[in-house]
Amino acid sequence: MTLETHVRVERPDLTVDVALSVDPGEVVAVMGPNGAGKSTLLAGIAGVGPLTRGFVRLGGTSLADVEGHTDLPAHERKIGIVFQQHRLFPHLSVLGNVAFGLRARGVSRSEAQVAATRWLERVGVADRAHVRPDQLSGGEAQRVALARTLVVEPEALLLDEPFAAADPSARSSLRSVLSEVLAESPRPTVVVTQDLVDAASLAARVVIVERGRVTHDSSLADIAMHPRTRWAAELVGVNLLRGQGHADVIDLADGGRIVAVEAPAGRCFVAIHPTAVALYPERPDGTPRNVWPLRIEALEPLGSRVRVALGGEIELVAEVTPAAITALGLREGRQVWAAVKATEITTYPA
Amino acid sequence: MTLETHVRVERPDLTVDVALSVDPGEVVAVMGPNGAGKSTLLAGIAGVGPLTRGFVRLGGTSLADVEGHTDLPAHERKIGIVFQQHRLFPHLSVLGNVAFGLRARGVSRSEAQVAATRWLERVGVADRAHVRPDQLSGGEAQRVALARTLVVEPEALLLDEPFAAADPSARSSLRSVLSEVLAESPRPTVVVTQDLVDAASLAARVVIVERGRVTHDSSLADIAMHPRTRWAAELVGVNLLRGQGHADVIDLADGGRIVAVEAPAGRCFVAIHPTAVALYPERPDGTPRNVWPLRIEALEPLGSRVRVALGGEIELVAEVTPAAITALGLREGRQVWAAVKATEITTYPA
Amino acid sequence: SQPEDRKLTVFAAASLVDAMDDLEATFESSHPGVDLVISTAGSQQLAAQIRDGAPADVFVSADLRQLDAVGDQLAGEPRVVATNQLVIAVAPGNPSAIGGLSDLAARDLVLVLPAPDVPAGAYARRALLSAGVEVTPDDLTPDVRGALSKVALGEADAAIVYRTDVAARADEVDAIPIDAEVAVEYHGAALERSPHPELAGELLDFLTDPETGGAILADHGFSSP
Amino acid sequence: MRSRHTPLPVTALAVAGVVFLGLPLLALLLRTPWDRAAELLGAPAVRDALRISLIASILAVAVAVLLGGPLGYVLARGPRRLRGALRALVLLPLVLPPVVGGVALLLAFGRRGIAGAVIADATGVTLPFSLAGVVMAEAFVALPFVALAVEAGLRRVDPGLEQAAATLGAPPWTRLRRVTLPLAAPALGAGAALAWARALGEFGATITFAGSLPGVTETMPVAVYLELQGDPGAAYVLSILLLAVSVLVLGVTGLRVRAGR
Amino acid sequence: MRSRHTPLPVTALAVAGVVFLGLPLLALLLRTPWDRAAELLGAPAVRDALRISLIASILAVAVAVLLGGPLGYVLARGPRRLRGALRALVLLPLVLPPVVGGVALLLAFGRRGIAGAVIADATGVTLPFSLAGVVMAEAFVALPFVALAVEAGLRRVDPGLEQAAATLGAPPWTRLRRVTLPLAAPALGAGAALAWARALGEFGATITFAGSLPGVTETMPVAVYLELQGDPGAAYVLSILLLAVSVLVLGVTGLRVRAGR
Ligand SMILES: Nc1ncnc2c1ncn2[C@@H]1O[C@H](COP(=O)(O)OP(=O)(O)OP(=O)(O)O)[C@@H](O)[C@H]1O
Ligand SMILES: Nc1ncnc2c1ncn2[C@@H]1O[C@H](COP(=O)(O)OP(=O)(O)OP(=O)(O)O)[C@@H](O)[C@H]1O
Ligand SMILES: [Mg+2]
Ligand SMILES: [Mg+2]
Repeated sequence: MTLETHVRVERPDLTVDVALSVDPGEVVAVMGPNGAGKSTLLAGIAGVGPLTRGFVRLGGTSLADVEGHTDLPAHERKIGIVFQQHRLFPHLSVLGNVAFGLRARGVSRSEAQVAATRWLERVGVADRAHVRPDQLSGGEAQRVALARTLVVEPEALLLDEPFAAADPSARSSLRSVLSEVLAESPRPTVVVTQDLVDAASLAARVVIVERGRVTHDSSLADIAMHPRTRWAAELVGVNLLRGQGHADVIDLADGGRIVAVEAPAGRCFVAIHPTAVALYPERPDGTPRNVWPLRIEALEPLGSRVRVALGGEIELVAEVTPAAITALGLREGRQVWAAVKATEITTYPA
Repeated sequence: MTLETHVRVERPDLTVDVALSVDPGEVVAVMGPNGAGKSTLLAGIAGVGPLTRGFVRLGGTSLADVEGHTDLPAHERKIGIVFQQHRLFPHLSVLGNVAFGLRARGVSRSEAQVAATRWLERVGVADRAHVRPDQLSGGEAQRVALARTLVVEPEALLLDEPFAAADPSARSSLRSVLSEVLAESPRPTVVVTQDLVDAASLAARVVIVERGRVTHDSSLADIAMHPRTRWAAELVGVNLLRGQGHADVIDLADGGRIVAVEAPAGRCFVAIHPTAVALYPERPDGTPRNVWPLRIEALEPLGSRVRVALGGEIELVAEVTPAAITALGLREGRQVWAAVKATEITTYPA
Repeated sequence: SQPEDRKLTVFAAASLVDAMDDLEATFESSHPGVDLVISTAGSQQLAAQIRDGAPADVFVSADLRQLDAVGDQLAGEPRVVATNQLVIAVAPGNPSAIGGLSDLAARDLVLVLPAPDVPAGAYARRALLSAGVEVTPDDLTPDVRGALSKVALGEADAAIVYRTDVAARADEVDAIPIDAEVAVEYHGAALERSPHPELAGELLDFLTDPETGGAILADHGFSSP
Repeated sequence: MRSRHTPLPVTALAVAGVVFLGLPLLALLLRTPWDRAAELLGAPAVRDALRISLIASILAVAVAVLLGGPLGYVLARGPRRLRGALRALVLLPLVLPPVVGGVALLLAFGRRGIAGAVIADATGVTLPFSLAGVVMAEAFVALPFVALAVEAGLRRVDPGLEQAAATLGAPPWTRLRRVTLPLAAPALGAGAALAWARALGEFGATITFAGSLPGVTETMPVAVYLELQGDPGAAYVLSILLLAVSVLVLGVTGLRVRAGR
Repeated sequence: MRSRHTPLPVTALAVAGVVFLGLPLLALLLRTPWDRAAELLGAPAVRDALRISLIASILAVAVAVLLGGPLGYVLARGPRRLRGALRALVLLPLVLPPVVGGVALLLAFGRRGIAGAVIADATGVTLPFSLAGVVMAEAFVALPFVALAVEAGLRRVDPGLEQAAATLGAPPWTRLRRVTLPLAAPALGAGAALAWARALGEFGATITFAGSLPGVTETMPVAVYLELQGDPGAAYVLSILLLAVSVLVLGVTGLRVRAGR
């Protein structure tokens, strides 16, 4: 069952226009800035939001088609969605919430409760089964919402930041649960997430939506190599510069120039991985052909490394070991020399 | 103005009992599993949740003291709180929401709107000023909630996962805004967060709350060196083992033994940093005194590294470069040898 | 059904309610096997119900207009079954010292009259006119008992009402007789639809018989025709 | 719940409200001839009237909920262009003087009414002057309360929750039963309570449409009206009985409703 | 809003409801002597009655909101142990037959009433037989609608939002005005609408407490009742006028309320 869709929603301030095709068992991570239209996209697919133009097809069946005047109501689409704001039923217990979908399908109360309990155990909130949603913590509520959708075994899954409130440990176990579920019965799945680890571990394919449009649609590795927007570059933690290439030199749009091994002629992107940026207290004498005196704007730990934000002639982020921070005496406000070897620079047409 | 508090809340399923003292200008990050009682703690401090026992003092003034029968209502506490669920007023525009606190203090409508607009600009949602909250995206709503609290310049700040819905780029700029605000007027600040980067970049001090109790209260670096609970170890990405020490050998609680440079006598913790775990396709011959044949359970990218979850005789996480993954042909399910030098092992009493 | 089990439904004007209770008992004891059912309401409401086929055998109305309104459904001509008298109701002991209609013209007197649209109001107006008294009422109540009730509660100083109304609440109000002669008549008639026309006739006879029904009506302040 | 102090102006006005409602009650209680209460309440006629009142008002609320609830739903959710006309219709029994309401019911459903004549010809059944007539008259005046309460209640239900139910596979009817109505329950309960109280106190439409046959259609308010003619003390006793019964019934059901939430 | 189909049983019952309310209206319209309508409506007496009805009912709703609103607040939020008694008090005007309500008002606020006597002695003011009396009687019967609607509305307000307002420094009174009441607005509006309609149609309590002197205290429902005695056609015309006016007023204010949200 493939999910094929083209969602176009016209709002006064924003037009969302996204085409997406997701194979059964495939997980697509949708990322993008706040207000880009990710939730709008999911709502359009599930049939609970507006659709100005476009279509939704699941396994070849048309669920909605504005031009063809098809518009199956949400309850007939068999598309499960976990809403960003959870939307738990306040008048039902946690168990009642999770059993809801099965009960609505005519499953007996006891059977539904057994299944619901099993799912609450899987997501780790079985001990809260008998309280009302307003007595749940944020993370607990999110897990209940996930269980409520998974229990009905929908034919396609749309998850809107399903782990945003989960604690780091829960987050990784929920990811495992989701992977298991998808392994058990492959179905097209779209996960909106702000978390690179979620995207990397769940999805082979990442779609980045910005201002309602798809700007990237490929693997995370590819995006990390060739980001095409500032937001995507920041996401994958790569320095993205824009310029005009001539042979091996790129004249940057914001001033300054960079030397690469080779550069496309004309407008192009320059990507520099932060680990490729070496920092020196004094001007280095060695091979690097790109050297700038920059100022340390901020220091941020990331895993076992530290990210160093640099400003000045150009803006760069470097990634170094904590040992280097101490050895070089790096701190905010200090002046350092940043060097990047020409061989470490990726260039590609804009 | 120091915030001193002891919050004890007794619930049927959980007793939260946390003492906290936060200096003016100090930022304390509160972390912990879902349902640990973090939000309950903040509600108790702000005066919008139950307080079975304890007290809240701000700048020496007692705001609440169960034993002393003081209980200032929330509106007289001057403690700002950003709720985990935002709690925006649905009947007011975004601007009206942010202007609310000033209007309630008697500030004129126009003045309040000017201030509100300035704050909306700071958090980057000025363009949504005139819509109702139900027309905001999740991340936009969160920023509005942040602006609404900051605009009244409370004497202490409590933030409950204030960046959970922000996109990665917004997250870092919101962190900057917050740092600026705190630099402008230092006040005790408590930030609940599930994000290590937030904690590391905002707070010098991290308090970990588990099942209602404080399990750690120190710097993140210290917690990373000496985690004392499974959850904390997982959080900082360190392998934590528990055992019985004799001279330089620790007998692990789950079976197996480890050799360190020295170990405390009796019950102790063993922390091993994932970067200290070396992986080999064959049994290595060199110096490492701790070698186990293990199975790769999962691979997860993290920044510029990849985390490798290993299972078997003991459970370990290793962190290697993507290059190593390719070079060694590491993939899920493969058998590898993991080695840790005795000098890389930290031990401390339990 | 056996003749003993006959049920006779009487629609009676609301002002007859107390008298009807006593009449029912007496009539039933003198007519074994007869169950008299008394339904009381405003004459206008009763007429509307009869027009709509209500199961009534006899209709006793305080307002000839309402009997006329159902004239096509009556069996025989309406008969006068009782007459009533207008009186001035005043607080016990007559504190305002009212002697007759002419005293009602006093400005500071709180006077309540029945509205001219209801029979009592029409009669009262006629009485005042014939006595040549001009009054400024403080209220024109849509039903007589409302006027009486205001005097009983001390809200009004005087009201023109039926004598029978005062009789029912003798401990709360006094009656000042009115000299002007105005005939207030209650008409009764059997209905065509009645399955017991002869019994209906017996009841009307009973009501007009000064020895039996008439005596009871007299006990409640009515006069016989 | 902490920090829920009642603001002072609210308290002051609430006290004024209590005085406004309480003084008449007090005055009534002072005038009530309690020594005759037992005798009056024991009278078979009173027990008949009370029984008829209770049965009829409960059935009337059932009818009002059954017909008024859906009308409220359509008012809140139905086609926008229908709303104006529908709202006028729903307000009809509320603003029409009850006696006129009774007349209108007779004109429509009476033996010779535009619908009643058809029904009578076809089935031989006539509604007025029967318990069914009482129920109908009371349902007529009670219906607006249910309809308007349901409308207000539904407007407050978060459509997001109904959408969530839909994505879980719940068709409209299931959604209505399991999500929308439970969420609108407080408003619905208030509406039904008002409707019941109104039906119980109904007088003008009932006496006009259904008559006042003792033991058949004579309800408590009618009995009170008739007593008021000659024996106000008895009328006060009956009124207070009516009040006590309604407080009891609403108290018990109210508690049930609240406990069930 | 998508996926908001009206379920079939709801539509069917709503249609039944429309028939139930619509047939009496239709019958009334068919019987109305339209040829005399202009003449009847032009009569000064009718214009007086309409004016008094409108003024009194609007003032009555104001009083009912002012006193009933706070009572509803206390019912929803006040001390639990007060609620039972308070609820009984609020139900009083609803279940008391209106005429008895009027008598109770006289006993309390009349010239000889327990409070009225004191007021009359002190100020010389008596309420009965005046417009103030009409307002008072109508407010008395309308108050429960406001109180119960406010109670139901407040129960639906998320306490989390009020807490948020408190942490932003809003004292209880500000919270009430800026958060609680606006959030309860739909229920409040419905309550006020019901209260107004009830006040407009009020009859029994008004004639008993305030009287019905044309040009001073005679309201439309009284005029209708009186016309019904001799000229039912005229009564129908006035009834329909009353209905039209109320639909107009509620339509206009309803639109305003909704647009303001
Ligand atoms: N009901 C609505 N009416 C009008 N505009 C809306 C509505 N809902 C959302 N928007 C606007 O549409 C844009 C897209 O919203 P959407 O919720 O799809 O964003 P998103 O990508 O999910 O963002 P986030 O990461 O913050 O969740 C936002 O600017 C939002 O303000
Ligand atoms: N109103 C309430 N009544 C009863 N129990 C509650 C209530 N609110 C929360 N709880 C329970 O108390 C515990 C602590 O909740 P709290 O919201 O403080 O957790 P938290 O640490 O903030 O979790 P999260 O990370 O998921 O936000 C949870 O188990 C929750 O289910
Ligand atoms: Mg979103
Ligand atoms: Mg929380």
